[in-house]
Amino acid sequence: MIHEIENQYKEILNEYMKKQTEQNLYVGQNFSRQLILENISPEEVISMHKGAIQELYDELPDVVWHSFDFLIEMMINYGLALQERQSLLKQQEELKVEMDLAANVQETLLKTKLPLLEGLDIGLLSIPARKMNGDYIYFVSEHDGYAGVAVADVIGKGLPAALCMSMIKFGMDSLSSSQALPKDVLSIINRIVEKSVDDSMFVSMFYGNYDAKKARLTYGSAGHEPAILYRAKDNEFMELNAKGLLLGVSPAAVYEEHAVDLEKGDLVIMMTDGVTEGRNEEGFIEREVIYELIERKKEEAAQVIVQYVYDELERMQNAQFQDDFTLVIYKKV
Amino acid sequence: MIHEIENQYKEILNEYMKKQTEQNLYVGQNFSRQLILENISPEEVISMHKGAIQELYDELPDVVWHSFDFLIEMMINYGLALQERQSLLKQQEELKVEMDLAANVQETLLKTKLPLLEGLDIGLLSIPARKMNGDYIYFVSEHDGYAGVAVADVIGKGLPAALCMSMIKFGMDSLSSSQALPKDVLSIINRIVEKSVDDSMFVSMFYGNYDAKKARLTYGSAGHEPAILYRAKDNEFMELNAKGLLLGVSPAAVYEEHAVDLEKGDLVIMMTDGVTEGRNEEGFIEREVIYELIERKKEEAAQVIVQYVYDELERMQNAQFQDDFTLVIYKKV
Amino acid sequence: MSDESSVEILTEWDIVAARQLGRNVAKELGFGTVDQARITTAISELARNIYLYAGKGRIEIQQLTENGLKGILIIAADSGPGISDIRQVMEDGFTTSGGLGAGLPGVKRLMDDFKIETIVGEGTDIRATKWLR
Amino acid sequence: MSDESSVEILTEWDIVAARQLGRNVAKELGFGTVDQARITTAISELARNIYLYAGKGRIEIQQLTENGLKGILIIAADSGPGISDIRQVMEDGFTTSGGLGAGLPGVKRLMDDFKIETIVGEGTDIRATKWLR
Ligand SMILES: [Mn+2]
Ligand SMILES: [Mn+2]
Ligand SMILES: [Mn+2]
Ligand SMILES: [Mn+2]
Repeated sequence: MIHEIENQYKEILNEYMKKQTEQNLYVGQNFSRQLILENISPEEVISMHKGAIQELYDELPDVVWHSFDFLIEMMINYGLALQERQSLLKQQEELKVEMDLAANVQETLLKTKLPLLEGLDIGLLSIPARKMNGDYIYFVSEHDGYAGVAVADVIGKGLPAALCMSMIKFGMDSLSSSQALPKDVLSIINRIVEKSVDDSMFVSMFYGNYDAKKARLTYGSAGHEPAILYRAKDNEFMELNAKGLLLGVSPAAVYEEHAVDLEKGDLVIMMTDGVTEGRNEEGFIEREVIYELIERKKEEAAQVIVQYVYDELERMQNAQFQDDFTLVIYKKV
Repeated sequence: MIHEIENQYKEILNEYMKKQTEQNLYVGQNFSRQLILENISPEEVISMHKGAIQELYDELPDVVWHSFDFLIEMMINYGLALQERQSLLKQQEELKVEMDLAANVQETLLKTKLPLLEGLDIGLLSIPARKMNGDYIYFVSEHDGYAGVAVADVIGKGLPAALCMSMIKFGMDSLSSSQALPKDVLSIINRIVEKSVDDSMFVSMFYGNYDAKKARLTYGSAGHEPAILYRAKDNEFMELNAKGLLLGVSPAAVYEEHAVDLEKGDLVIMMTDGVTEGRNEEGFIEREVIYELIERKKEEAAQVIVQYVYDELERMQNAQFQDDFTLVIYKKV
Repeated sequence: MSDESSVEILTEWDIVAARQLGRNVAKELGFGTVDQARITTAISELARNIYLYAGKGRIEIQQLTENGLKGILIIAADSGPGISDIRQVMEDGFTTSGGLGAGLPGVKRLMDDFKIETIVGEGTDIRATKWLR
Repeated sequence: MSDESSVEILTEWDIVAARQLGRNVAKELGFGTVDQARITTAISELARNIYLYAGKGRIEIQQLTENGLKGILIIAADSGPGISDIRQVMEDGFTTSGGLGAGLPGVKRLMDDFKIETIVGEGTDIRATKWLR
């Protein structure tokens, strides 16, 4: 095998020595790729080269051969660095498989069921910027005319965020009442996060509870991106602000609670900062741009609006989202 | 900078050309390390080499210079592969930081509190084979004279296992009764795992409930490594077997339940297969070896026994544990 | 100021022609042997990509002068299928381990600037620049 | 059958002496230029480790004959501080990125067999073999 490669090398080199054409260099370079694939190290290339030149020009003075010997010695460490690359590539490959599996487990673990409520059309989309999603949507519903929704963003990405999220999920599970008030939900989850996670990890969360009979949304926020209310009647957008510290900062944090009554055609747009903090080549994408996108599709079903906003923002950012993207729209119908 | 390196190269090469000593090669090879650190690619080395030889021996025939040009072309792809190594090393470094953080979160998330019970001395140790632990110990206790302990092993390692474990933890949390019976605990956790995790992930679990007043351990097992009972009176070891499928295989799985009454000096040794399936150069380490280790220290505190078994097994395996190692000892005192 | 010339890529021989053109321009601009070889390798990769994945296209070589700096610009343009997952083709190990050569991350490393525009179903336009230091 | 010779490592010059000894034996056994250079590099690394971390120690070179195969065995022994985390020193990138050279993973790659025994506070014994093919 090595012998065959040596012969091929000699032939290709010989052609080049006869005529220094681009064609012969092209052939040589393509051959060097094969050598790399066959794990031929650079010191072996120099050694083959020396051998081939020796056969072709054995009359050359000794200095030439010494010079090649020196080069071989110089290349040994380069060869080692290349072998390290091989093993790093293998490690990277294994890790990719593990990450895929973990993303899969995360998805199954964190899945949530869309509530079905009289007079409410829900659209949602959550797209991770990398393998693991650091945003999270969770619905609490019991077919009793109420539905809670949590939209959360873990500060931090990847595995640590994923682990933290599974904690929030089980925390929400343990609440298990769709009528729980936002300020209470946020307080309870705040204490769980504060207790279980180290000081470097924080979570922002919006919690909204919708009462279908009254068409009223009660909401609170733990340092989360404000939700947006679109009033169909006035064709106006306004922010739904509510004060409250990020989850995990202080066990004594208290959370404000407000309520809005929805009318036909009104939209409540809940999201994470991955939606509002997109950037294109000119800088941040303005909030107004998002209002405009929503307005264009306001007559459509909630899921159509959500998908349209995502597609347009993706186009504006050349498909390069820097942060996880999560958007939930409640539409009063 | 490059100019300086070229001069140094020429000097070192010149010394070697004058006298082909080991000393001069040693100097050259040490220099090649510096070149790699300075990100000098192999094609640049050949080019420097050619330049230096040209200055030293400008009378050499053209074939020599052509031959170096060919080598430069051959080395371009090698240089690229080396640059790839640099970026892979950087990625690996970043990932390590993320893994450390995740392991940290996992630890905080999954921490459990040792129960304090009349007449019971508890020792425990859980050492992951890699960054993230796929074994899990969880105690359920309420200071009411009962204490539950779960010893679990997720089939699979790394992140997916870590995520799965956080699910078990919150499942156990939701039970929240230290008097729950093993067969019920296993059934409930089995349904959670079966529902939430995809088909490729299984968990083995031993669950034991200790009633301090009766000094009775009630236990069940979901395909887990059998616990061992050491009877002080008879100086004998016996396995505590209980039938039951791995968690996550079938939602309808049922679990056996047995009980033993402990007497003074008795030990219950609960563990994962990482303890029993260690290997040394001669093959698997026999179960009897572990019995012997325990017997030697049976008079000591539970934590001392656990640490001794770990230290000895680590020594036998040259510190190369293939699997996560988890050992819990209940000692009736 | 820019000076331009180009090669249509239809057969493997055209890859060699594009390389030759690039090497000539690089030499003329005053690039050293190693940089000449790197520029040529980048052209080779881009031309090969056109030949293998788009079937046909064009390699254009321009001489650049900007703020007193001289440079070489390679443009590789085709109306092929385009690239649907840019992130993936720019990933290390994705192409090299498959044995396809240096790939686009390689081209990026060989040159100073690298820009890619691609639309699925319409084609790809890659611009890579190297400055003379 | 084994033939043996050794070099005490106390100063940096002894590293060169160990290299020379190894290269002579390798050449004598019939190893080619590249393998000679690899064996010498492995010796160099091991001797440097002794010089840098243990202060003093010994490099021993043995000729091996086993099942008709010839080989070279390098033994590097010291009574230095030992290595507390073998996993870490055998990790890629751990030593190279720190600029300490090929490190132990490098030695392992340069040779065919590699064994390490170390006890913290007592010392380290490394044995590396390369067979002539
Ligand atoms: Mn986030
Ligand atoms: Mn975010
Ligand atoms: Mn496991
Ligand atoms: Mn195990």
